[in-house]
Amino acid sequence: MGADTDVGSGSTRTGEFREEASRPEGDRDLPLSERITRNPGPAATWAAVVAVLIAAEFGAIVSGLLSVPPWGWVGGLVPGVVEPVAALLATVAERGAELPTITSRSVIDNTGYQTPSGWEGTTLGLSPAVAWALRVAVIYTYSFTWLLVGWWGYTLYRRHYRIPDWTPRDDVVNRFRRHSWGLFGLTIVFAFVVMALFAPVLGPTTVDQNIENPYENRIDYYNDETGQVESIFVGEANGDTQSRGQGDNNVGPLEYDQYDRFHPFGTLPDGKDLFTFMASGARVSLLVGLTSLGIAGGFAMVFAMLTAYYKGLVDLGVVIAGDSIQAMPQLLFIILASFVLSDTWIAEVYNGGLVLAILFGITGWPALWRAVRGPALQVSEREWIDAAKSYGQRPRVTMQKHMLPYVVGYFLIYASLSLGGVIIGIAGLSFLGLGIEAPVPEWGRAVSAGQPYVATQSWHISLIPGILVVIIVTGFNALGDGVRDAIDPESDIGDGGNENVAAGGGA
Amino acid sequence: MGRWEYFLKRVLLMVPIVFLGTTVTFLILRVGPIDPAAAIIGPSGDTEAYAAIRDSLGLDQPLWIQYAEFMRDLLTLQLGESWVVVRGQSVWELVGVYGPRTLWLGFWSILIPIFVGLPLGFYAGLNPNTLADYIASFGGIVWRAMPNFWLAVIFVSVLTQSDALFGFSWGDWLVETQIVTPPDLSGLWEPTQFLGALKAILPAALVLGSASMGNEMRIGRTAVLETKNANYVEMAKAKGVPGRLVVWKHMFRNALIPLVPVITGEAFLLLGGSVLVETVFAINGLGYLFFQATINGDVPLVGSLMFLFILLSVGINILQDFLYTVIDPRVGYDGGA
Amino acid sequence: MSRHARDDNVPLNADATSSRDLALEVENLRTVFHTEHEQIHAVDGISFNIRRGETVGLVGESGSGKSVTARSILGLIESPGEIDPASAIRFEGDNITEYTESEYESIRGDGIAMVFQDPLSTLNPVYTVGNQIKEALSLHQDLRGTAATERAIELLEEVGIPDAARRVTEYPHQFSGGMRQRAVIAMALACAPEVLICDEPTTALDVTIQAQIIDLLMDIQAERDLSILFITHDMGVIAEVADRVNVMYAGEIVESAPVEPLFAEPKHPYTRGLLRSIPSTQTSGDRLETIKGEVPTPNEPASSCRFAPRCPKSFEECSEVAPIPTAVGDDPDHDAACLLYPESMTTDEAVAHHRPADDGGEQ
Amino acid sequence: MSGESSGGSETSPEMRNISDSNSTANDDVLLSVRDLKTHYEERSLFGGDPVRAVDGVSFDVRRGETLGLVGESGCGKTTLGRTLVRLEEATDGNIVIDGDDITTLSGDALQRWRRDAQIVFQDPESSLNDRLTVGEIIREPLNVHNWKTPAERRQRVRNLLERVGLREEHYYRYPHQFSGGQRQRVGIARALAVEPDFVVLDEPVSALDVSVQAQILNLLMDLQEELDLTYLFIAHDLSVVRHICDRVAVMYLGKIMEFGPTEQLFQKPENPYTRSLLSAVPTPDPTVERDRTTLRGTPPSPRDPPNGCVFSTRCPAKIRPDGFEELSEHDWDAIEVFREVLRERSRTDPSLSERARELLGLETRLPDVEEAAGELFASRSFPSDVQEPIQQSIEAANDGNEEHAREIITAALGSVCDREAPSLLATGRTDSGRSSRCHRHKEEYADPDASGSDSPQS
Repeated sequence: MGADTDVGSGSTRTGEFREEASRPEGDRDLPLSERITRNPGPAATWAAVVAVLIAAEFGAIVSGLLSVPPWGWVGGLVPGVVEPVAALLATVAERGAELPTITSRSVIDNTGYQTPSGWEGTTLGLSPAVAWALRVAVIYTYSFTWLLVGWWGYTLYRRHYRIPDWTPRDDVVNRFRRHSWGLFGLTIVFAFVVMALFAPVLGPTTVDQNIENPYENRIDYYNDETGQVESIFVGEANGDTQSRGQGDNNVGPLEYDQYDRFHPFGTLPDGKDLFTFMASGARVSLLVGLTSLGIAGGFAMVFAMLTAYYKGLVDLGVVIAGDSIQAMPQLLFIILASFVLSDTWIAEVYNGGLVLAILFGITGWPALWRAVRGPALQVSEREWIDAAKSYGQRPRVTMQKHMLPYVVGYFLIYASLSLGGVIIGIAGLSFLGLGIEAPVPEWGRAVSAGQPYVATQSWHISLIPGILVVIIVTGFNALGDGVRDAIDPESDIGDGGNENVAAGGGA
Repeated sequence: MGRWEYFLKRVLLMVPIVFLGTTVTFLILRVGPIDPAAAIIGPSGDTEAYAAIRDSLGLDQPLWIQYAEFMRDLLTLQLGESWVVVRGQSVWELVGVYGPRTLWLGFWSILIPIFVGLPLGFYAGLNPNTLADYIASFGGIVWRAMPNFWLAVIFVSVLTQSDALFGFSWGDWLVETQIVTPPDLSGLWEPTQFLGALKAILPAALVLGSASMGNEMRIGRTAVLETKNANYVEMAKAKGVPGRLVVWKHMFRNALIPLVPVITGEAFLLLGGSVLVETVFAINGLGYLFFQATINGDVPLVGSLMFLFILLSVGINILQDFLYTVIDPRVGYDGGA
Repeated sequence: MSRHARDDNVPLNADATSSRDLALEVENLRTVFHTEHEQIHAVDGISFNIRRGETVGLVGESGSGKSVTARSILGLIESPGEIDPASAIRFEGDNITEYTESEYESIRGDGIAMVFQDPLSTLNPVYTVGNQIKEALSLHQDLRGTAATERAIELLEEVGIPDAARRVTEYPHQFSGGMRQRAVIAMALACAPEVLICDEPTTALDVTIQAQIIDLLMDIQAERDLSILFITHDMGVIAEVADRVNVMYAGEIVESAPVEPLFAEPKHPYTRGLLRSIPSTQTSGDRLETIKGEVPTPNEPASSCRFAPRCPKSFEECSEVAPIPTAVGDDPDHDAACLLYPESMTTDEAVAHHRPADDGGEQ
Repeated sequence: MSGESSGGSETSPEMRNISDSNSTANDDVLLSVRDLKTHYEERSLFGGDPVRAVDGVSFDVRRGETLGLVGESGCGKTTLGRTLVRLEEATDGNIVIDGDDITTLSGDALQRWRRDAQIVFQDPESSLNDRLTVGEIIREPLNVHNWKTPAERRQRVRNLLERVGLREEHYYRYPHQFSGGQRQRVGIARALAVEPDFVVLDEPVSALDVSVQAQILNLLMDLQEELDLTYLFIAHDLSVVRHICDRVAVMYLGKIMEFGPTEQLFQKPENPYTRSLLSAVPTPDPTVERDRTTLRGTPPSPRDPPNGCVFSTRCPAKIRPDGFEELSEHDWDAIEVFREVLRERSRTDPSLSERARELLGLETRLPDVEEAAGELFASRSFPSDVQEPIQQSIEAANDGNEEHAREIITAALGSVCDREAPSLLATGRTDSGRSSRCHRHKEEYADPDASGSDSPQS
């Protein structure tokens, strides 16, 4: 420690006196497009790779982007004007979904049945387990390729197109790259996001077929007794594949059921496929989590800037508002509010997801705000803020340019922690039967459904969702730790109750 | 500004918080689409009785009068009666029945993390980047990442069938207790009764305190790491204070300061978490009562309970400021000589 | 590396001071900090000593390694820092670099005490000043309870704190800056040390308070026959307090001399530049002489003169040969590490004098 | 403030004290500060005393000069500088430039002042946003004030970089890549970007090493000459001030104690505070025989400045009331220290344990003042007119009434210095432009000992 007082600063000046990079002087001051035109090679290669990646998933990307907004609902808002457009976009989305992609279910099909001569209906006659695993592998390979291509693009930019040869962010990025715990977190979180994004094609079957409308869909299976391929309602099949602990009443992880359906995670007590349920549940959790984080984070950051810049009464006002909200136990408040709002139109959007997101958002901002308030206040005390004031910079620009970039890093740390908290919170509510309405999958409901069977052979129903939550929340924590160490290697900022943002209201 | 002036100021700040929080509760209950009269009547839909109830409850009065009465009643601690859950029972009586169980649960779920999480965190902070540190830190994170309700489910199942699973019966161990039942809080002064009540609550308290334990460990670790590099620690060494005394006297006391808000903050989170844990362990406590009141539309019970929770949270805040004022002599000091 | 072990000019041979008169002797001290990218030779082979009752100054700019020297003497260097095992710090006849932690504890405070730069952060905020003085008393003087309190009050009075009986019950934040430093000094005196290391004790203070603290330290030294190692960056302060001065630059002592010849006839170009860049020594309004460039970080072993890139008198060999301390000037104690000396020689001879004897060749 | 000087600013009543001494140079006046006060109100429910950081300051800044502002930490010099560039709001008084009062400017007029006046900060680590390149940092003021075209701005930044001793290609470097001295150069370039007339230099070199400090001082002097700048140079280092400033104001506890041309002030300080301050500065010359006036104690809190002269609690030349001339210096010192003890005690906030013990009746709040008094007065015997009030005061303090104890002593042993705040009086030769705030300058209190700088009291 003694060293810092006397030796310190020299070693932290990474690029001092470094000779100019070999880039020609003439490139300076040109806009990025010009810089690329002058040296198109690296950018062109990268763009080509990106184009291939996009082409491989073109249909899914189009339909994915366009199907996020609920068009029916949007169209209903302003009939006449918006409606035709919305309808058109919805159609485009549907058409897009039909375009073949390397990850679509039809490309590697895992549904089929086993006849004495082998597998029928699956791609290349592979067993459903192998076909499914292959599809999952393709999906994850594809996704992680994107990640690598993104990183590659960044390094290309850094090497060939960026004017400064060193920026403070480089240090942050480099520190994060060396932070194996943080990288572990990033991997987990990314895998979770991929699970949510590709939920419809990841499962061995679909939510529509297996969970929501089992009596409108039929499957073919090979009847050993009759030696015939027969067809049955999925709902009826499910009735025979329940997992209820005793006797034969169980389809465990990595098992086939009697209709030759493969269940990577086993089945639920009502015979539905747990993996499909989980993948779709991941999508719901992530969507609600991100929306609520967007709301809470927006409030938190705006308030953090305002309170740090103006201090005094503004700060006092936000303190009182925040404390008032926090004075009501978050989970209890959400239970109350979501019950009160349960019969209103807003509860219909995303099967109650929007209500949950809003509630977690408005009850979550005080904790996030408190977490970033310290760093915001700290940066507001820096002399460059005074400097900006002294030459008449507008407050909004000062906050945006001189304060926000510093606080964003800290925000990411706590955002990562609190996203884990929200995921737990949502699951807790659905465990109680509140929040996301059945039959839309939500992880907490699986835990609840499996509760009676934990100590039986059907242990998987409760255990697997729980373990997934633990892994994902740990991943978010690790990511937060990595970001923290990357942006602020010197001081551990674990002060105050900031870590409580991760608590998810105590669920 | 002196320390006690600072403290008083903090206490005064709590007044608008109670007021605002209660107002929000009122708005949700009375302005929202919930209809208490319908909840009382039930699904039968007798319109005459419905109108009578609305009248008798004052629901037809202007909103601001309802608001004034609502606030007046709560602030004078007239918490009223339950309408639906236990019709006619006064809220105070209900709190008297359900409250102690939650308190008992909360007490242990605060205490256990303090005595497990803190020492682990301090130990990890003193021996950073060792295997023990990694294990403790990783364990803390994973432990904290477990959802309470899930952990509770696992605990219940494992303990109820501990005999079959491990050949050891938790229920019969030491004192005979049930696992999924409210603890018997009568006669706590008798050792066996106390032990029984403690054992009955222990799994639930462990679950409810899981997040706190992880938090306290992590923050305890960083706090120790921070004080380790403080100049006064170097000074203490320079004047020849032996290593162990430096740790106990100069590091731990300072490391405790940032932990105060963590611990009090968690005490409050337990209230929210108690709903789930009480539900799984069938401990009929306040969280469970609140949940029942909510899904049954028992407006006065919900309102009064929420008001009590707000008071409790404000009380915890005041306790936190009090602890701060006691533990940190610099509080409220403005630096002028 | 070890050629700096200066057997030919261990200071003061000429003065015939026997080592019994030395309170502290530092020989060839090297302290290295290992960082992720590099090794920082914060202190790189310095030697000096302190006689009984004497004040020796260690002066240098930030990054010169003077604070690390102080911490090395007290054994407060922790990982990633490390003292080279070939270094020797002799106190009361023992080489204390070989001490175990518990042996060190017995001389810290008791034999060698230290006053730090920032008095606010060196006092533990949650204990009263009295408590912290009493801690030192109970450790080294075995005083406890009322006796310790009374002694603490006496000590506070001794360092010029009025109303000491009340002050012992107060917390550090209730003291003003100057009072805090007085309290730290009282704490250092609590165990009656023989050597007091003052690491920039007045830097954080205003001039009028600085004057009070310097007066106090000088009074205490006279009363107790203390040996003081006084570390500062302020040439004015050093001129006032020190008997002998060592000038540090980038981990090395570039010049050492009794205070008067040093200020009257600085020999090393760095010392000269430093003295001339201080405003008050000139009449106002003129341009100041400056030393171009910045203090380097000593991140590799010295294979040349570290000051050469900034030196107005540097010549080719300066970047090839690391100079060794050489007697300069009239005073026998006056050494400088510079290829310009000894003055009696021609440049080539001088370079040869500094060139390592064993491998004599060019790099 | 476009360059033409309006010249004749009327002499307002507040200007009385100082305008005489400055009247000769009225045409050159760039900026007049009159009775300026900047107090920080504490955000407290119970009011509480405001910090009187700047408490009634008047002076003129002449065009093209370097005006030094020296004092110890907490004397309000930085607040004063910040008030001039409107980083703090003045509580009272005005700052007049070309007939405009800066303290009340708003809108476009304020924006113009924000261009004409710039500030260079002390800490080069903290004054540059380290997420922006040096080019962006220097360019920002140009953007704010819409200076010419973007291309011209870029060129200007390049020129500025060269001008302050950096290189053009540093445009795309980040502050992290620079040393303290280089960063300070960037800070100076930023301040000069919009061609200001007036620059507040807030301790611009105190965070730097001596050898680097000299480089920056030289740069500042060159720039001033070249660009015809007016500097307000704030520093605690007297030698730096002597080196660079034309005139100097010495501040103590929110007030200007002495004002005058640098050389005269340094060679022959008039005010006891200036004298003590100068004598406390160590000179890098071991042969100088020191005859130092070491000041006792620390400056009082700016929340609660003394009633009379702000320096009265530490003044070595404090006037004694009539009839006490015989008391020895040491005796008198002991009394002053005792008053300091009472003052400190009356401001003490009892700790929790003290309060608990007091409630339980175990112990009084503070140890008996007698012990402190005993220590102070042990070897002294006072005449009864001194002894009596001291004894009464000790008794009052023992009863827990420190305020009363202080009153007793002040009534009996206080002088004009304790009762009456001196005003800034012209001193020295008539046209020297010097002034000092001390009762000693009045004929009736003239101190025979303190006539010259070279013989401060023994």
